[in-house]
Amino acid sequence: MAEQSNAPKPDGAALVDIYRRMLRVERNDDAIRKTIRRGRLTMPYYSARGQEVIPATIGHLLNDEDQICTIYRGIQDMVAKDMPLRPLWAEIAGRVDGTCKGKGGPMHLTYPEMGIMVTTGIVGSSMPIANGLGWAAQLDGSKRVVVAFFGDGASNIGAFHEALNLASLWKLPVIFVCPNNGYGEHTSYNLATSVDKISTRAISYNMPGFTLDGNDPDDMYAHMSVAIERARAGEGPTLLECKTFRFLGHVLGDDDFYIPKEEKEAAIAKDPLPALRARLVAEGHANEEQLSKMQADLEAEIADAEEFGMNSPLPSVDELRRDVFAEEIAA
Amino acid sequence: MAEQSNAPKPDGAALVDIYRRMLRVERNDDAIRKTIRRGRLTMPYYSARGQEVIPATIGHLLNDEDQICTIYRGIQDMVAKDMPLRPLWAEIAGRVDGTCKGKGGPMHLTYPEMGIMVTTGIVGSSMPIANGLGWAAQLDGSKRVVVAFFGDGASNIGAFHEALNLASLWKLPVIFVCPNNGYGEHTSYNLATSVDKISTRAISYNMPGFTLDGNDPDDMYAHMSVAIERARAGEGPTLLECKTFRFLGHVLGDDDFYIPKEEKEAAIAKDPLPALRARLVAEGHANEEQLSKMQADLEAEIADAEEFGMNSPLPSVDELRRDVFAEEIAA
Amino acid sequence: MSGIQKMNGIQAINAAMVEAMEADPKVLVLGEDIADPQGGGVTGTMRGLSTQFGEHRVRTTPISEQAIIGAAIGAAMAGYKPVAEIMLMNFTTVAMDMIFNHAAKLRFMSGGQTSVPITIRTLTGAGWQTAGQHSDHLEGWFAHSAGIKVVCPSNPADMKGLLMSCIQDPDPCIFVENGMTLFAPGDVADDQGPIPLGKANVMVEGSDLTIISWSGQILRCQMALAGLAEAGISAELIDLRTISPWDKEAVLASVAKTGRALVVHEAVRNFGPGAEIASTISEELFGQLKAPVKRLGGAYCAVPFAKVLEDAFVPQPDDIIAAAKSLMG
Amino acid sequence: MSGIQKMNGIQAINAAMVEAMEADPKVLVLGEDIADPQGGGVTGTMRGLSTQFGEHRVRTTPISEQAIIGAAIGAAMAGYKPVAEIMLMNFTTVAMDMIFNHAAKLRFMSGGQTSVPITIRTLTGAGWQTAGQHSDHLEGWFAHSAGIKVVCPSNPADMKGLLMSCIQDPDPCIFVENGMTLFAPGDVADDQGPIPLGKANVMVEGSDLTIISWSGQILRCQMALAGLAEAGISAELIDLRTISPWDKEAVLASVAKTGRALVVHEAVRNFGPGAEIASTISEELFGQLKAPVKRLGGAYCAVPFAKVLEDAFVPQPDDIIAAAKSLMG
Ligand SMILES: Cc1ncc(C[n+]2csc(CCOP(=O)(O)OP(=O)(O)O)c2C)c(N)n1
Ligand SMILES: Cc1ncc(C[n+]2csc(CCOP(=O)(O)OP(=O)(O)O)c2C)c(N)n1
Ligand SMILES: [Mg+2]
Ligand SMILES: [Mg+2]
Repeated sequence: MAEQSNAPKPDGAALVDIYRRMLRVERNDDAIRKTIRRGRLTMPYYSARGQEVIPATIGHLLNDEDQICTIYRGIQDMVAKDMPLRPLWAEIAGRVDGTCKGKGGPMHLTYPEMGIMVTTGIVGSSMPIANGLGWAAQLDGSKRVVVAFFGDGASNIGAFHEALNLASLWKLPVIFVCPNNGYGEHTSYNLATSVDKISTRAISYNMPGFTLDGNDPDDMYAHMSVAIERARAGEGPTLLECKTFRFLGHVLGDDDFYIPKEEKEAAIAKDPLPALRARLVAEGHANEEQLSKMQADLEAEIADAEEFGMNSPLPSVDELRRDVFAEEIAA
Repeated sequence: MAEQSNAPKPDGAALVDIYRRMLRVERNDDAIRKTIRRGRLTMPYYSARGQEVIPATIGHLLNDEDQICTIYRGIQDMVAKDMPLRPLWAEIAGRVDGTCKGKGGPMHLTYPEMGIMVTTGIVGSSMPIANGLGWAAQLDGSKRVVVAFFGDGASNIGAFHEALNLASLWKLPVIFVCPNNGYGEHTSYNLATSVDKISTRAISYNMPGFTLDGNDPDDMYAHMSVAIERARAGEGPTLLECKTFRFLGHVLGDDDFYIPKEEKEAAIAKDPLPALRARLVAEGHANEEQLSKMQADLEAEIADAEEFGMNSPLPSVDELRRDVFAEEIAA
Repeated sequence: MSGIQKMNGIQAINAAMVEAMEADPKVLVLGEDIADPQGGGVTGTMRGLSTQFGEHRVRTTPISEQAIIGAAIGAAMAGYKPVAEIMLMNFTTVAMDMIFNHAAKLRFMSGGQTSVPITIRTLTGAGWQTAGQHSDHLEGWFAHSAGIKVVCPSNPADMKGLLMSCIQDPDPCIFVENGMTLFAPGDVADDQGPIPLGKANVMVEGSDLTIISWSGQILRCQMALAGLAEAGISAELIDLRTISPWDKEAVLASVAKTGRALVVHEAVRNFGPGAEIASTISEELFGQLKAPVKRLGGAYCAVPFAKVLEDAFVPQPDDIIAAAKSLMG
Repeated sequence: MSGIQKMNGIQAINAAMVEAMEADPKVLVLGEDIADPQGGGVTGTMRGLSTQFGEHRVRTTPISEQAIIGAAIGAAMAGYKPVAEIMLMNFTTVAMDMIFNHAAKLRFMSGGQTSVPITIRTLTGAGWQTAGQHSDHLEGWFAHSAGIKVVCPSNPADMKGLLMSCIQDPDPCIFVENGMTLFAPGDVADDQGPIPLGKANVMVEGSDLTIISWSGQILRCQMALAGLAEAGISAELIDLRTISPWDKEAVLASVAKTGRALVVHEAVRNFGPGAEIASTISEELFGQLKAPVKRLGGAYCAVPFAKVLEDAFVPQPDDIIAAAKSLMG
């Protein structure tokens, strides 16, 4: 599709915006990892370093009222969808100013104001819930769309099957986005998945499905634009398999023994972040100075958020009785 | 495949045997329904009247040591696989001589001696368990195969997806047989299933999948023979969607309001039982006298089984403490 | 003044649905066979709804319980009030992740930013010879799950009133229909409105002992009352109605008065919901009880098929009478 | 005489697996990341097994928990003894049908013709800030499920001995590893053999009250004992080890002696497994108790992320001390 001449193409401004979102994701990821390594954050952390093009392009193309359901490895999806960083940092620090008052933490970050509806720690579970949000959009007569993120490993769990079948039957405005990074925890794609391409599985649901280069902003932009249009037009869901790689293994501290060295090196050599930066400069969409300023601004925003988050107060133990139900439980 | 000249074909003796199994299923079904209508049996009953070619052909092709996992609508699968009728009737009557001592009943009939391993009342659940039996066959170095029966409605549940993926990955000797009767309870195929053919879903697992006429013994024989050979040869699973129709609705007493009259009438007009009988005579594989004798013998066997089952003693309440674990629970 | 109608649970539930859907366009219905062309649900409780309110609000689903609850959760988060049917309670097992890890927890995990006001209706109970995979009372599992309310009505009026409350409740509720009670007729006032969740119903007053029960076992307790009266035992019968949160105050007040308590449920006795009630009574009324708190529940086995075994699985009126008598010493 | 090794739970479980697999070629292992090229399981408990016994006996699976338990059930019915890992206990929810409706029931429903000797190993527990979907103690659900044994070891020696018994057991067992206990070292005899299921362990003898606990909470009870001793309270500590079937005799004998009982678990207190034990004690020792039976358990909410909240969710040594003191009156 991306090769077709009529495929939607990002213009210079779009590419710059995508790059900015990538950089916001990457700088934030870097800051989180540093803070964890310094022992100042104690959360489990699933970095998506290397996968930035996918959330950045999606963040660029979605509107504020569009919604996402993402997974434990989902902070990049939020950061690329303009989640404010102060409540994000307060949440991962387990503080009262966190989006979830410190109760959810990194695996359950939620921010409905920007359409960040669910972050799930259960493989596959983003998809059935995204359907419900899509059903609501349909009932509302709204044009908003819902993106369900899930991993390649998650394509083998029952919820995937049930959700894609229902979404297709009901023509729901849901886009199923699978960053295929080749591994589910330590298990490689081929050991877990019986078909060469996850996008092939779309056939089972009479749904359009595409495998694309998730590190290529043009390819991502083209396919995602079409999928969003289709969803907004009431034509139903799309399955997008976006090939990519996670540079830092499954969870922070993971020693990568299960990844062949050459595979990892080859992937890192194609790091999409410097590649897009170089392209922006080469194609004249931005100059070094602008990009350095962009980076400095983002780093300042992140530093401020970190400061804010780490200094937010700890929650009171009374919080155990709040938000279980709408009504507070008596002490 | 059935059209190919080299497709396995049933000879006259095979056709007669398939017919005999169909008749055993149908006569037994008839006797069960009569006994229920007379108020002598109180079980819920899911007749498979009209679907007989599928179990009969499979029963003909499987060996005694081959295994099946079937569903609530599964008595035909057992009867066609040479299950003795006395313990079957004692079970549906809830008596001590029942295969399950009256504890399982019609939805959980089990008879490992003839490879009838699991009858499940949970949609989709025959498939993951069949995989385990197939794994055991593989580990044993045995050539036995396992058939997992499930309905068209069941093709939309998560267990289907997980089971077919695993079976393909592990090259398990399992044949997934879906009698597609067009309905799951009162819901028609199109309302529940997003793809035209269930067999298309085999593509998702890189597995051979075929849609065939489940009322045609030649088509059934050809595809099932190949699937069995493939499984025995260690080449892995096959998905067979066998188009058919249930003449008597979902459960006995079902008034069929959800089935268009013409659809039902057209299906009944193509009743596979008299059709095969006529063919046997026309092609000279059996004459009327032989077929009448066959029927009389089967009816005698069924009458004996009914008599035996209905007169078997009721179980003692001590049975509640037995078979929970290997060791009896103390009173 | 409003009249009273005799109706069964199916009709009462249907009436609750019609009122709820008329009052609030955000109320949705989904489940297998749920729309009218498919029969309005396996017992017909939803009959007429898709015809009256349209198939966009009343949707028949595939046999995909995870997708059903997932769709309900998502719609609820976006402001709807979905009533999802899981045909039988044993099938909640295939949707348990959606119910337990998501519906029940999302409000808490999001720090109150999102909520999941869904009602899960489901049917269960021994007595139909549907055996091991179609009969279990699993309310104890859900009561042990923080964030979901568990409602087990015993009669048509309560079914109507409690279902209305579940639908209006801002949090997830599981509404358990017992097959025996669903078909038993009862009086329902024309203006029967919502019955508050978490409040028990003292059905019969008495002075010698308190029987605490719910759902289908209420019918058997009622049968036992006659036998107890004959034996000169005055039993107070409490229908708990809501299992979680349960009405501790009402139960403790009653047992404080009678000094004796018997908890009766169909769920398996071992590690069953009755243990919470019994141990709370024993703890809170320590030193005030005239006899140990007793519990009756289902046998520790799968629900058996044979009628004679199925009957033995469930506490029967005679078992209730015998247990009550044993408490009288 | 055999020696004693210091090892943690991971090593003890690994030792049990090696012995079981060497002794019986029918023992199989399956689960996510379970073979050596994937790391021998998420905590490395299965490390070395696929190398020693081959990948046909030790199979890494897709992320498909229904398929995992289904494969284990089928293989077990055909004579194997599979040990299936469900990485975390919250993920049992996606396999609940296979576990509850099938593994636990097939022997009964088949009238004893088939059996399902599988062991489901799973990991859980608060303390790692993995929050609402990765920390729940759900042993109460399984104890309420007829036909499956529930084992919750607290220390490396027990992990080895109890796991060996689970594998040898002719029926399905769920073996719950608590994250805290898994990494805590302990003494394991070189010849540590199977420890019988259903037998509790009186860890510390005492005369004033009996504390009944299991799994990770044993560690916190042990910490509390010092404080209690200081306060002049002599507590008997019972590690229940097996939750279902539980060792009623040992518990009742102890409480008959001390006259006071405190049940402590990490699972949510409401409708939790402690209620069965507490209500049984109250019923069976009615009139013999010096104080009401008390229960401590997890708060009624999802496990929270923030460390301060996570700590408050779980009963802490101070809570145990306070509860024990309150029983002394
Ligand atoms: C139902 C369930 N099973 C297992 C896990 C444990 N787990 C967490 S992440 C993960 C791997 C998922 O891989 P993939 O879907 O490819 O996503 P990625 O982590 O690569 O982004 C597993 C097995 C889980 N969270 N939920
Ligand atoms: C998980 C689950 N959901 C729902 C049901 C209720 N139910 C029993 S049979 C059935 C229809 C199944 O249809 P299909 O798979 O086409 O098989 P058929 O009955 O037509 O043979 C349903 C929904 C069930 N038994 N299990
Ligand atoms: Mg992956
Ligand atoms: Mg069907």
